[in-house]
Amino acid sequence: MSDELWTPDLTVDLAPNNPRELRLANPVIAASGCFGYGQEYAGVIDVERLGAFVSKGITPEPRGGNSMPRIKETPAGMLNAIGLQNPGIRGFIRKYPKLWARMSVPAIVNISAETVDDYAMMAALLDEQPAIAGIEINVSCPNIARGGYCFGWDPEMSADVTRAVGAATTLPLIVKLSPGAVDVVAVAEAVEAAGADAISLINTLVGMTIDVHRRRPTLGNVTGGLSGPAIRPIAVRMVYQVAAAVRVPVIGMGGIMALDDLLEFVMAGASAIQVGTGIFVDPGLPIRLIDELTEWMTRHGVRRLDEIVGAAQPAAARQFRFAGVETAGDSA
Amino acid sequence: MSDELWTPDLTVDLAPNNPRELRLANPVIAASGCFGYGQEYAGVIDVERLGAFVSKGITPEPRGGNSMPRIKETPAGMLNAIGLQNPGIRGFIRKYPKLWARMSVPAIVNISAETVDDYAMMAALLDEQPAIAGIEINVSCPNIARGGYCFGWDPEMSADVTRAVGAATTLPLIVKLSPGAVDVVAVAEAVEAAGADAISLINTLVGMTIDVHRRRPTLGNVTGGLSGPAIRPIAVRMVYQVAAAVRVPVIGMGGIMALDDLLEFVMAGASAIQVGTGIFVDPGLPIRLIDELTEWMTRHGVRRLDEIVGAAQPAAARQFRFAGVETAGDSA
Amino acid sequence: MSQRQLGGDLTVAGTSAPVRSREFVGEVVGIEPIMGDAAVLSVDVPMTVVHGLRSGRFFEITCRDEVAFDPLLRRPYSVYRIDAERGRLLFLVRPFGRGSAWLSRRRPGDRLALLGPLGNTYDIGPTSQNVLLIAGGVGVAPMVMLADEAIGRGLNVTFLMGATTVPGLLPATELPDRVEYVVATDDGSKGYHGFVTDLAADYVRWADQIFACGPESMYLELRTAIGPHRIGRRPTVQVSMEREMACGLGACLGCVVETRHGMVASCIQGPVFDLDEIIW
Amino acid sequence: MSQRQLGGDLTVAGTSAPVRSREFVGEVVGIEPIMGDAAVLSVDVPMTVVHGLRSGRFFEITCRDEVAFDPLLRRPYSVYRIDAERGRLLFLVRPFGRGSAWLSRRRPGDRLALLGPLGNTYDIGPTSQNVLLIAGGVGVAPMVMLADEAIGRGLNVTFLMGATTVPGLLPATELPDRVEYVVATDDGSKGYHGFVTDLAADYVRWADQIFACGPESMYLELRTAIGPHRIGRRPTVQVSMEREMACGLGACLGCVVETRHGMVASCIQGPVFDLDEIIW
Ligand SMILES: Cc1cc2nc3c(=O)[nH]c(=O)nc-3n(C[C@H](O)[C@H](O)[C@H](O)COP(=O)(O)OP(=O)(O)OC[C@H]3O[C@@H](n4cnc5c(N)ncnc54)[C@H](O)[C@@H]3O)c2cc1C
Ligand SMILES: Cc1cc2nc3c(=O)[nH]c(=O)nc-3n(C[C@H](O)[C@H](O)[C@H](O)COP(=O)(O)OP(=O)(O)OC[C@H]3O[C@@H](n4cnc5c(N)ncnc54)[C@H](O)[C@@H]3O)c2cc1C
Ligand SMILES: Cc1cc2nc3c(=O)[nH]c(=O)nc-3n(C[C@H](O)[C@H](O)[C@H](O)COP(=O)(O)O)c2cc1C
Ligand SMILES: Cc1cc2nc3c(=O)[nH]c(=O)nc-3n(C[C@H](O)[C@H](O)[C@H](O)COP(=O)(O)O)c2cc1C
Ligand code: FES
Ligand code: FES
Repeated sequence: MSDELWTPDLTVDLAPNNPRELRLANPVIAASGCFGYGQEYAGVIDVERLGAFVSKGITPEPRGGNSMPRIKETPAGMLNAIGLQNPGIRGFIRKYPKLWARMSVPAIVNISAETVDDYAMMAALLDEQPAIAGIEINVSCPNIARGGYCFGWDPEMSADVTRAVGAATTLPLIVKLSPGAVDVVAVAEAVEAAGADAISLINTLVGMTIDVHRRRPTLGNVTGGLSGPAIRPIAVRMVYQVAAAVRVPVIGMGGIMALDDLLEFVMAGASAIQVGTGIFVDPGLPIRLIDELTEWMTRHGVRRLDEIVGAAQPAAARQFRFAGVETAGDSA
Repeated sequence: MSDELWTPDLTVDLAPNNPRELRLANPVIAASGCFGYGQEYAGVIDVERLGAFVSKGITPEPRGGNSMPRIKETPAGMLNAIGLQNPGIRGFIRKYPKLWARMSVPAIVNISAETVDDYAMMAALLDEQPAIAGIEINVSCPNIARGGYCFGWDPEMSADVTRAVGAATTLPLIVKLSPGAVDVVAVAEAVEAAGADAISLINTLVGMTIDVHRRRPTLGNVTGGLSGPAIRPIAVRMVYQVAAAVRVPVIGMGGIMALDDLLEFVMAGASAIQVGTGIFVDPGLPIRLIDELTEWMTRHGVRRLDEIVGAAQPAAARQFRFAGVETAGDSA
Repeated sequence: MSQRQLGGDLTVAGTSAPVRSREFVGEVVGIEPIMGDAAVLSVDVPMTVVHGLRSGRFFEITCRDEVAFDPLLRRPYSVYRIDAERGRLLFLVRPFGRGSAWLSRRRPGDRLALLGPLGNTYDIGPTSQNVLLIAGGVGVAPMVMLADEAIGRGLNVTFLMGATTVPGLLPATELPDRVEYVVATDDGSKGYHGFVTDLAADYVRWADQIFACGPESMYLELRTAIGPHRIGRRPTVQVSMEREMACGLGACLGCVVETRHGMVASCIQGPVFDLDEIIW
Repeated sequence: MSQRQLGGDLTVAGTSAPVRSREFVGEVVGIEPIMGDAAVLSVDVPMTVVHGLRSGRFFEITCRDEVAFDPLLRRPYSVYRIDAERGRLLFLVRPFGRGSAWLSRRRPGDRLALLGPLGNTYDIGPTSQNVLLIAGGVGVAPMVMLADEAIGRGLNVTFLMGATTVPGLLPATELPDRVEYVVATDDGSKGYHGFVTDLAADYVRWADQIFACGPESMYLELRTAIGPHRIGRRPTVQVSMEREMACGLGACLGCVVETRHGMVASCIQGPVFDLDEIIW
């Protein structure tokens, strides 16, 4: 560290291999499903300061979502079973690109579908729209052609979706992995090979609670997705493993509630992070993370975020790939 | 409910298909790795009142375990990477069956190995021992013959272990599933077909944390197993799915900290439950659970636990099997 | 009800300054027992927060120690009363589960993280003269603030209150003098013996508007009880719906109520709904 | 050190009744600031708990609200001092992370869930006359109790204490009069300017036994500092090892220390170890 004045560089390009790039002023992104369509938090935080935000998951057709209750608090976490309530890709396009054009923060669209063709159809429609910075492909969806087996649990199925979407648009593509896969690294490698510009993880884990007074599942949908601090150790582990295996940027998420949590993901190998549940309980969190990260980097002489991305990885990072398997850990 | 005096029947047979039976006075079991060898809590609780206890995981050879640190607290949970420190099957046999012979509480031995033959070898040695009520097979171990791929992630590999152990002993066999499997129901069905007398779940989920000050993984072993209330929603979901698919008794565990949690697992379909992490933070918990369950059953007119096992399952329980897939939940 | 939506409140009445953030810290200045095991919590907050606040709106309160993440989610609490001069919010909290139990244990000097005001408001129509307020249990909170508003506008107010037993009733002294206060208890230990909704029928012809806050079952009883006496949708009935909430800002869609206009977020298009718009 | 293991304590000295449970609830009766930001917490507990308690042993304390599960695990705290007549345990707590911060905020009347006494003890040999006690920072807790014990037995006690700066030092008034108290600060603001372990060398020939409590780095410094002056393993050195713990009872094997006898649980075969037995 020298004495000259400097400010740390928080910028990150999440699609270095894509001519359209996905340049963010900082690595803090509001996660899909937790930030509506970028409008809802306008009265609470300065949305323009975010690195980017991701829209609620959009589907080919409008969806009314699941029956109530849709959320249930759990120890240091929450379950949600919203059921992808959204206006459908056409309803979305009628309303939001227009609104986003007035904002300067990069807006990413999260898409969900039950067939490869539907993913590609949505991507093609989005390709023509202004004010869309990138697409995040949510592969945690049932594949109808495969009897409802989740796309994201299978490397090939995830790669198929990635290829089809890549053929339909030149927009930067982030593939968002499902933690339900038995080998999340294999899925990451497959989608990287299929053309993903970046990989984000983790989506929620499937869980449920039972209302013991009524003797039935609490959520209207029976199962829901578990998020929040409770799942952070699982998310950090998966980011650590995936980052060691792929060359594209990794975006980490799962239970980030404070600067130390952000640093955990970055040191595990994430070039950027997303905040989901944390926004609900602490709306000021994303902006505070940016400020605190700037301050931390200044104090520690870290000029560019790159310098600490993957800092906790062993020197021969790829060797780690099967460490989670070989050392098992889950039967200690 | 009539006015006559009655006390609820908490007994349960966890191996109804096995002539040797596995009869418990109540459904509360101390989980493997959290209760040592049944001696450690003697000065704190009345061990004899437990339904049963499960020993620390025993391996073919003695193991010194992993380097420190081995445990790390996480939000509403903990990671452990003990590394199966244990005296090995022969050291175990020299010491513990003798001690257990003086106790009346059923003692179950948890076994871990890296080859099918080693599992069978341990089972054969245990078969001859007195004071052992049953074997719990921990399949969350790397299969050396399959490049370290975890036995418990694969239905066939789990079934192979079950069959081999079943051939080596007539002791009641509980197979303990790994939550890392992409389809835990398929594994459950495979081990049931292979002769498991009961199925227990879940073992811990693989996670890690990073020490951001030192910029390296916190645990000596890098990854560890996540347990405690944080994982309860995942555990309840898996028990709900497995119980709908198999006919053998299911033993549920994962983050039980109170009577309502026990009832959640029972209503999800568990005939008995195990308490692990909860014992560390609240040693009196297992005994309190027995008392509170008795009181609850009396108050609610539930004479036998059976009456509420699976109470939260839909009428056509088996239909649910793929509900976790079809409704995805993890991308709500 | 679109005029009652959140967007309209981004500028504080009486000033032209936009509210930069609705997230702030308040300080507990008092906690007094009321209605049996409940408590009124007085919280000092920035003046701008209290300014122009109307009944029905609520705040999302963090109900845990700063360093702990359990219980994780904020809890919504209606405003029970305001002290505009001191910049003070009053909440009525009944200890029920983990969040409310934590809140009930606060002491003066403790700090609270609040998000709000959120949601829409009860709306007294410009031509209304007679208003009927119906409160069930802890649902009395926004009704007390609404009674203050109605009396302030010179209206005739009848306030029906139901509780399981006497201790659960709001003390009459908490209401403005001019309010007609009628109570019911499930066990008949005071007032009418039975559901408070049974009393409502008598007021249907008199009331220009009905406002209610209580459990959902009370609204269903109310609909049945007043149905035969209403003329079309007159008088209108506004009810506050209770939903578990995550964001409180319309972002998560976890708190929806099914209405004739679809699944709407009760944290922004509610919590107050027209009884007849809800699909039960 | 097997005689110091847990099993031996299952019968309370002086009675023949077995201790049914070492899990109990205490009541905070006082909390006083000490050593800068630390505090001494006085907790009323059942008489039997205090009876016969010796230095080195610790209690696992639940550091969270009863209804919350975060932070989940209990924290081990050494006994700082006892008041045998009133059945009172004193703990010295430095706010560091989430558990200790919670503990430091307790007020009189609050209840605490405790498990203990756990672990082994410092052992003063029957022939010892001169004992050297060395404390680093908050590690002073068990050393104060040990000083009380040694003085009670009529021994000569020298007490070395090290801290970063003056406020971190134990006030001399906390120690029995007859103790020789020597301090060191890292910044030289009081006493010796440097590590407390530098002072130890002078006492090696005098001391029959050395007892220490502080961070691991202090033990390594100590070994180096006294090494040249020791004759074989004389004087013996007993140190208390700090490990994150889950069960506190030898059941989880999460707290092991590698010794010449293998990986041993520091919650039952420790926290006090012979310095020379540990593999660093
Ligand atoms: C707009 C709005 C305004 C509210 N205003 C108030 C208020 O002024 N005062 C007040 O005390 N509460 C109010 N509530 C309820 C409050 O938000 C909490 O739900 C309540 O305090 C219980 O929270 P808890 O954390 O203690 O219980 P939890 O531990 O969250 O409750 C456990 C379960 O009980 C259910 N539950 C919650 N409350 C009740 C209840 N009253 N009766 C039956 N079941 C319940 C929940 O669905 C939950 O599943 C309001 C809710 C909403 C949506
Ligand atoms: C046998 C034994 C006796 C103990 N006696 C005392 C006592 O008398 N007084 C007392 O205040 N503490 C004592 N401790 C330490 C105490 O148990 C806690 O670790 C400490 O209070 C911090 O807990 P926390 O929850 O605040 O921090 P956490 O949030 O648990 O700490 C976060 C991290 O900091 C590390 N850490 C913990 N303490 C320190 C420290 N002092 N310096 C540097 N890093 C640390 C931990 O390894 C942990 O990973 C003792 C520990 C043991 C094992
Ligand atoms: C209420 C809610 C709705 C969500 N909706 C979506 C979605 O539509 N698409 C998606 O890919 N992820 C969705 N997620 C997952 C989050 O984007 C994120 O992956 C997950 O919650 C983990 O991060 P967190 O712990 O910070 O919340 C949703 C999460 C929550 C809590
Ligand atoms: C410290 C520790 C050690 C464990 N060791 C074993 C083991 O040896 N064998 C095994 O099958 N499970 C082991 N487990 C897993 C538990 O038996 C249990 O499946 C898991 O912790 C979930 O339950 P819980 O949340 O109640 O702890 C261990 C868990 C912990 C916390
Ligand atoms: S609470 Fe999130 S939309 Fe209403
Ligand atoms: S803390 Fe569990 S063995 Fe020591």
